[in-house]
Amino acid sequence: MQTILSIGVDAFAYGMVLFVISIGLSVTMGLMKFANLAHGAFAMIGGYVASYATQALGWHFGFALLAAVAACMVLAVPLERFLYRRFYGASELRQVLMTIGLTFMIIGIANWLMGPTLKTIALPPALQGPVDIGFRSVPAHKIFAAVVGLLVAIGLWLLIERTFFGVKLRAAVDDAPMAEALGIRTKIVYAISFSIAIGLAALGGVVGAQLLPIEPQYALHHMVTFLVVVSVGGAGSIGGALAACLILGTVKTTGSYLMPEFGNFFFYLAVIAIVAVFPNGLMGRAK
Amino acid sequence: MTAASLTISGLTAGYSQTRILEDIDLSVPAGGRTAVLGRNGMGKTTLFASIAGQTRRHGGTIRLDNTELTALDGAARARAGLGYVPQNRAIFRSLTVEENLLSGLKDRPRSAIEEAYTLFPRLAERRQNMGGQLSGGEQQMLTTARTILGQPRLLMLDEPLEGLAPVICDALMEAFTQLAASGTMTILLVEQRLKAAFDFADTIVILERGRVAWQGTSAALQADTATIDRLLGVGH
Amino acid sequence: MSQPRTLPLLKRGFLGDIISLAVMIAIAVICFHFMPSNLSFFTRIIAIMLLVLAIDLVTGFTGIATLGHAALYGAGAYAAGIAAAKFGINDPILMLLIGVVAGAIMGLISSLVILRGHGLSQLVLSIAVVQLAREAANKFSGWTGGSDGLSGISPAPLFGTWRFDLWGRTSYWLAVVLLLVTFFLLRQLVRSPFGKLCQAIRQDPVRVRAMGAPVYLTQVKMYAISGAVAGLGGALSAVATKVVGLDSLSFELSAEAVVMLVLGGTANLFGAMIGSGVFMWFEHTMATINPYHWLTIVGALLVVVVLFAPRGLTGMAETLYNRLIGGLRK
Amino acid sequence: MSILEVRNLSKRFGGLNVTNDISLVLNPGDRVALIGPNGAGKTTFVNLVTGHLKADAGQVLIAGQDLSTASPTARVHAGLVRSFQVTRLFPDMSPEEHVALAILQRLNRAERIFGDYRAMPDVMDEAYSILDLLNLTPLARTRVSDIAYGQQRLLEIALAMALRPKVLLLDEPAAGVPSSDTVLIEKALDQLPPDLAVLMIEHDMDFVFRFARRVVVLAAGTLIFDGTPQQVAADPHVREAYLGSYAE
Amino acid sequence: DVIKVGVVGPFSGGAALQGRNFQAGIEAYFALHGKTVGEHEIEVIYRDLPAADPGQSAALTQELIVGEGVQYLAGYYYTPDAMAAAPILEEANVPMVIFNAATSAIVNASPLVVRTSFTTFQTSTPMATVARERGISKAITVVSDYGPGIDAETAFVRAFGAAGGETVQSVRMPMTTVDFSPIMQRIKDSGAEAVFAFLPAGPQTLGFMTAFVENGLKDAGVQLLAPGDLTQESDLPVLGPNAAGMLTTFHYAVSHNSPENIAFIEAASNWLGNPDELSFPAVGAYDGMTVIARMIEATDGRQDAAAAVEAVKGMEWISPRGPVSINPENRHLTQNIYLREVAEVEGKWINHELQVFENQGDPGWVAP
Ligand SMILES: Nc1ncnc2c1ncn2[C@@H]1O[C@H](COP(=O)(O)OP(=O)(O)OP(=O)(O)O)[C@@H](O)[C@H]1O
Ligand SMILES: Nc1ncnc2c1ncn2[C@@H]1O[C@H](COP(=O)(O)OP(=O)(O)OP(=O)(O)O)[C@@H](O)[C@H]1O
Ligand SMILES: [Mg+2]
Ligand SMILES: [Mg+2]
Repeated sequence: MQTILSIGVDAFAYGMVLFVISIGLSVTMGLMKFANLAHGAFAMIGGYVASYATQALGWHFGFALLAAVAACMVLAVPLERFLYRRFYGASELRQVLMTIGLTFMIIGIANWLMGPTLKTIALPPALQGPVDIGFRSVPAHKIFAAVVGLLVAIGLWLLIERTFFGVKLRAAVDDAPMAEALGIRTKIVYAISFSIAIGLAALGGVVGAQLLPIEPQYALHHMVTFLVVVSVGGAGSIGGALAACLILGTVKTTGSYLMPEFGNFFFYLAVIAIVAVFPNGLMGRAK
Repeated sequence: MTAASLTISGLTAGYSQTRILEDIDLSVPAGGRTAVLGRNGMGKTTLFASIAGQTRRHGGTIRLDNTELTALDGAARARAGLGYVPQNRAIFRSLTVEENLLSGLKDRPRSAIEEAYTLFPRLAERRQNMGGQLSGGEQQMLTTARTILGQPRLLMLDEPLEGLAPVICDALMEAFTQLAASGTMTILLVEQRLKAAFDFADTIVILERGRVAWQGTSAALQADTATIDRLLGVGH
Repeated sequence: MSQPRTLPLLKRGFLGDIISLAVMIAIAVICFHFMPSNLSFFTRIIAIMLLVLAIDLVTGFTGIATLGHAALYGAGAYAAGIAAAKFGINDPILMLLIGVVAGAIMGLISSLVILRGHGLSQLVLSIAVVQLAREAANKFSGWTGGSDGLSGISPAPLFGTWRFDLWGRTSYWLAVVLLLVTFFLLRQLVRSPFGKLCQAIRQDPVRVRAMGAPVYLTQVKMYAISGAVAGLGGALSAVATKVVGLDSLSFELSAEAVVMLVLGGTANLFGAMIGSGVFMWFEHTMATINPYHWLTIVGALLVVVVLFAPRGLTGMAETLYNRLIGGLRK
Repeated sequence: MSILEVRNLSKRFGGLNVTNDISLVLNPGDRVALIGPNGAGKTTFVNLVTGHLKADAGQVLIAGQDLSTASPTARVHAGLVRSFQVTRLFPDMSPEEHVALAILQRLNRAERIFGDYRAMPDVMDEAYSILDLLNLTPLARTRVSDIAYGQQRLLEIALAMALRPKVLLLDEPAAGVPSSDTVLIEKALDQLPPDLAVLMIEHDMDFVFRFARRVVVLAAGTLIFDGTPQQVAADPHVREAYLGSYAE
Repeated sequence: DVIKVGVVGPFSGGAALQGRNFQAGIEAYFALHGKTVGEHEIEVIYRDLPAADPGQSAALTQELIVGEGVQYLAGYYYTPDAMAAAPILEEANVPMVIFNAATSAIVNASPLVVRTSFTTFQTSTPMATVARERGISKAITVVSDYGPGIDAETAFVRAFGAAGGETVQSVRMPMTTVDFSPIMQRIKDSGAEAVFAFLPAGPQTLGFMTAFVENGLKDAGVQLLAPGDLTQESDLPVLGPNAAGMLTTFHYAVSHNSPENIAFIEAASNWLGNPDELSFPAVGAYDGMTVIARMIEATDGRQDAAAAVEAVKGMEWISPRGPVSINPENRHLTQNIYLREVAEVEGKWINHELQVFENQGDPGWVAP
């Protein structure tokens, strides 16, 4: 019993970290219909910024986190303007090619600027210690990640489903020329959404850095995981992504505990089973 | 809101390298009701799309009252007073009916969408349905309602009756006539059913291979069966 | 109407095929003479080319998205390798055949999984398939050598005459011939009714169904054919390299092959070949010039190509050609 | 014997009763128009008959054979062919390829992996006879994405013709085609074999009254009328709910 | 004349740091001993092989031999890459000196293979003795599920059993594991007094050691044991605090105190720029160059692979890691294995040597 509870806690924490990192991708892929494989690269940039800010400049974690998100959002503006914008509505394969190319470049540059070694982000004392939750203790940074994840989920859901901006965004994605013809400034809507998605990537990169350490290959290493989470949840669905992260987190954690030697088997079998039953993902919008 | 006049001169436009429209001159006075006719593939849709800013322009100018449109992007043109109901309907399939209507409001308050429901009660019944689930006729209603909600000063309707039941067609043409008569909108209409076009329009423009082949009053055209046969009849 | 409705053989693209084959042979001869030290590398390019052609069949022509095609390539490679290393089947032609069959079977199996999804979920299913295949190969290390790779493959001389030597001449010519034959057969395949049907399915499967044509079965069949081609590529690499590693079953290889395809241009057999040739050659050259930072340059190349050649290198060539012809006409 | 028999077909979308216990019989040679207000459920009905949607209840029989659970493909093989309300064509392919593929499929040769239809005289001749009929020959080798919408509609009909159906379901075949050019469609329909049964959804009443020998009216998912065109035009309910000024 | 040496290694990609260390070792050798042997000048040609990819390895190797005309092959970080190059050595008349790849069986692939690194068996086996000496009788093994991991597990379990210890469980984790909490839970539940772990050097080790501490295993007094791959010096700045007190056995520590090592480190760091990037592959490369120089000397620049290899069988010298010799039987290095503890010395995290196991051969090697 103790063990089951314990696994449950680990699964929840792991799932929430996954969620924070991949939700931005769910937004780009589901809402903006952009297969942005460079998502991990932006998460990595966020991680580097935060690492540099805490280690070299000695900033407080909170400021470093904000700086990382802000830096990535600012970086997103020219990238969107000069690169991504040309690929809205292009075939998925072209988007994949472009973003893989971009990922390669970012990896190369990271390797050159920051070196091939691991980087860590210094946590404030409050997030360092364990927190006692009754029957066991959990590292505070995991609780922090979970809380951030929930807040992001709620905030995004409100933004997309309940605001005028959300309607404009979804309209622009569905049929950009028509949205323009209705007076929606699609370019601005897109730029803002893209920037938000990249900001979320950076947030995920920093918050999740304790599990997914920052190094140049980060951008490629975790690409598959992000893709899997997004599609199992249903691209563009926040609830779906959350559910997918928790389910897959549980499968992986339980597998790691019970039969680690088959860990990935169960993980991918679960993916196949879920997608076979829900071809649009757990809560995907039907096409 | 008052109706706006449209002046096109020397417009040449098309898709990427191909030119579909050649040297179009056209002017529609404020409050006018103009029908654009022509056989399939003659460039009617392309003309509207060019005014809306969705094609590649090779030359010429388009003015709405005194605003030069050619320098503006689609959204800015819409904000300058252009409304476009495209032939393919362009419903936002993954948005609900209500959200589709919201998207057309420009900066009007949310409550304005009730106007659309008054015009098409059928839409009110389906307000929570996804756009993609609607029947053909319902989609046609939705696209028209959505554009009208933005209170355009120049409304371009590309075959707005397609797929609508005769009763609805009657009601809709009635509504268009009223909008034009009230002086709030200039209307440009593409319609395949000559009778509907003749009944509605005061001026008629006929396109033939991307050029204006005939232009005149509706009455003059109705009297000129030879032209009707030549430009609109079965051409072989 | 009395005008003849059917087209003569040459106008149906046959002439084009003959010319392309001639050009390919010419290129092969030139490479052989002027870059003899790179024969192994060319052989490797051709093996990957076969994989990219296989992906083109399902993705470019039939519209099934996949990031897991290495499963088929790897199946071919391991089947040929295991036949040689564990069962002593050393005849290279036999090894290739075994690879083809294994690839086709793997294609059949993975299509059953992959066709359950659409779009993004299809991609992810394909990733799951290749990851599972890789896990399995890692687990059954008694058969596959696991992460250390399957070694101990020593193919007998080709037709009892040509040894697979240090210079890699035998493997090179074997690869060239395999590529030519495969290319020619695939050209016929994509022009056949079946090929057209696949292209129709890519564009609108619902419409195809409404025409009464089978969609699912056609896709499965195409997947099996594609598997045979990919399996051939894998088996070729096993024969030429004499070692099979887990990389031949990896997501990375699958993704890289898709990148090559898009680079060259999809739904176009030339695109598949040009894409893989150019990408691998460029990567190789860059890596030789600067082993540390070539990735940045390769990434930049990809971005530039997608920016300025939306339909890939072959699309760009086509546009240039049309401009040229158009210009001459004027 | 009836060629198409629909028995008590029903379908609900959530709370909406789109198809309400509809029964309908088509005999060889029938020319039936299906009319009704927007959203009455006409397209849904066609989708149920062709198997593109799964019915909640009811049966569909083609030539006496129960195909209620059969796939759309199987129904096509049994002779049931449809066109789409919004054209669905293959944008990268030419009209020639479209029609040839349909013919090949009918001849069970669509899955051959060798041979080129352009070398098959029977296929090419038939394809061009259909394209000629619809005046599509000049566009035979143009990509469909480059031809105008009206002509795409004609190609939809060409495709249906190439399949030589027993029952043809046409969903608004003339929508977006100028009244002058609907003549072409009518001409094409006239060329169809006399024993073919045609069910057509159409809102263009001129066309309906020229074409149909029988009219069926659907409203809110229920069949409310089945009779001759004259009877329909005279029916006060139909006039009020649907025809409007047209009846005058 | 110029004698060309072709070096294949990971200069980009996930193991780029190790490739850099290959080059650092080679440059250090040149800095200390010059680029010439007699009248023969050594020229090194690098080829990048970022991941285990035998096909590419075979192509690069062939190109080096045929195109560049190299007389010696060297480098090879991953086992399959070395395996793919081995079959052509005899025909090419080229010896191969392996700088890293650590599977015991590689030396059997060709008589022309010489290895100057280590095998996982070699570095893992002494850990069993260490564990027993510290009174540990129940241990659990936790390894990454791939060749070297399985080698490490087998080596430890075998030696630990022979020394009278009991391995209560053997856990193999997928290579892609990022969350190690469930594994730690399992270790906890197993009741073992010590964990013997193996993960490839790199990003995963950080997560593993963090989880070890965060899940309270360190506080519970469970001893963490591992081969030195887990605590390579280039990772120590970030691993440091969590890894403190961890025991590893390995053939080389940057902190090894000998004049040879001090000279070596200075030369290698010079080239690297950042001394923190120095790691064990550098010493494999450095010694590899020592061996190649001896081969060139013995053959006087002639291309005679068999003679070159023959000449270094039984060769003995003092490496930066300590005294080493080449076992004539399997052409693998016989060397000291050190027990080290992760400790902070003068503000820097190091592998502090505690104990020496002298002249260790490769217990994993089986004669063909
Ligand atoms: N996206 C496009 N790209 C290239 N050519 C196009 C495109 N859309 C239309 N065309 C071509 O432009 C010409 C004019 O088409 P357009 O749609 O404007 O005609 P139309 O008069 O509206 O016809 P219809 O009555 O069928 O709607 C046609 O020859 C058509 O083939
Ligand atoms: N998937 C669906 N989910 C929910 N409602 C649907 C769905 N598909 C259709 N409907 C609704 O069912 C009703 C009938 O649609 P159908 O398309 O059959 O109408 P129709 O008679 O063909 O109308 P039209 O003449 O306008 O084409 C419509 O109100 C439509 O909104
Ligand atoms: Mg039009
Ligand atoms: Mg309908």
